[in-house]
Amino acid sequence: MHSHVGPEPIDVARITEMVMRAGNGGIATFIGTVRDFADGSAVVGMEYSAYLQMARKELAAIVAEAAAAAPETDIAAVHRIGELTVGDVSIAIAAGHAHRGPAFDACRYVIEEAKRRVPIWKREHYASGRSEWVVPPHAPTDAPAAAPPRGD
Amino acid sequence: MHSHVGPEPIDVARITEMVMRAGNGGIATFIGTVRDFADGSAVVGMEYSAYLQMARKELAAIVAEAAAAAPETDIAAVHRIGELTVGDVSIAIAAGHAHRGPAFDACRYVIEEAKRRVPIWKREHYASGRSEWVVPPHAPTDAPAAAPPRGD
Amino acid sequence: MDTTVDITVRLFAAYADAVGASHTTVRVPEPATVGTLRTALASLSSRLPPRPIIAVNAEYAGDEQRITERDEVAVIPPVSGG
Amino acid sequence: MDTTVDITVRLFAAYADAVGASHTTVRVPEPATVGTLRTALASLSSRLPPRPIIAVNAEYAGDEQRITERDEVAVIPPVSGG
Repeated sequence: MHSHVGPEPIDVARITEMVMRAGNGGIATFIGTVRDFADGSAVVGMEYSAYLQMARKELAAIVAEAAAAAPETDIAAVHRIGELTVGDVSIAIAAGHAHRGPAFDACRYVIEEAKRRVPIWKREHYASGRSEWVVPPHAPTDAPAAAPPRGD
Repeated sequence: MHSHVGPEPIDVARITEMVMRAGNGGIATFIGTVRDFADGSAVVGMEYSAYLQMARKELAAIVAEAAAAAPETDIAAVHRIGELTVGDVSIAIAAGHAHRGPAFDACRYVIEEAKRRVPIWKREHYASGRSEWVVPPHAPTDAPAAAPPRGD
Repeated sequence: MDTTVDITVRLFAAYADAVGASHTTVRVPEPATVGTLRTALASLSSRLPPRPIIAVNAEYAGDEQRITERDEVAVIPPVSGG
Repeated sequence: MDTTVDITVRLFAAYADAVGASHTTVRVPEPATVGTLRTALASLSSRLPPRPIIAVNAEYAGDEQRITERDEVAVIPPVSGG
């Protein structure tokens, strides 16, 4: 298992290679990039800030939860922070398993939970010169708990 | 849209880049590799043979179906044929969309349908020296049709 | 008099091994369809399934579809790609 | 006599902008809990939500959890990573 939150550019190939064991016939990855458009406004860049110590802890916990759901799943997940420009990779997740189902499930679990629980905030820089913190559509009113264990 | 079936080694980074448009904030990929173990037997290699003309046509059709399910999805899918060794990439699929849900759905659709419909057959080479055509667990008794359109 | 037509079919993978060839010719009564071809194929080799899946001109075909000598006909074993 | 404790809380992103600082100190009655801190925070800035989410020592914390001056306490805006 590997997880990291930091300002370093994300090397997607390296993240993918981390889960390519000879027993892993299926590898699912997710790559998040900075889009050029959000809610109708042209975006020129994005600033990601984090409560770094907690973000690392929380991402590592999510990866461990995903791995626990299916034995012999390998997972690597990295979130970048700092000033990013359009097209930059902000998050990369790779999950490898003997079979594709658990690989997809693990990859999906990590991105969904990361977006729900990891204390990272993004501020969009618009073409107009304005910047604004992104407000997620369904902000929780209480501390997010780990998702319940997944069944198959 | 891009799809290909052929003997060339698969360049996963290139397939992924094909769907990295500035509007695509989410990219889901699936990479299939030759596993070292199948049904309890040690595998040393895999031969993929195809009805090439039809395999190309069918994979292109699957990619078009997946793209039609969500507007502005970009998809690239490549299946390798010939003699492969353990760890080699046999299939790579990348799907990009503004949002992660449609990207995951498109990627998953392509791999599921490809495994169901694309006329490619694999023969496992075992450590014992034997080789055997792989029999899929649920072989259809009639010609597989395109999956019904997916709702969200 | 009953007429027949000789349909050349392509064979792949386990089916090619079973028949020992990558092509074979099957005589079917006119009018030839995918359905009548499937029945005729059953007698070709006991190692082919009773009603193998057929593609005509590189597309999966149902029993009703008519076939002629000019069509590219193939017998498709259960696929196992990916 | 009622005793109080001064809790230093870390602020991030929109909350840091709202308060104009990355840390602030909030006086809460003893025994201090996440719940009493959340109530006290509401009066800090009208731009904070009525009951903001709290982390204690880098973990999400529920209302019942006790806090002291020695804990690292943070107010967590709705997250928007990915």
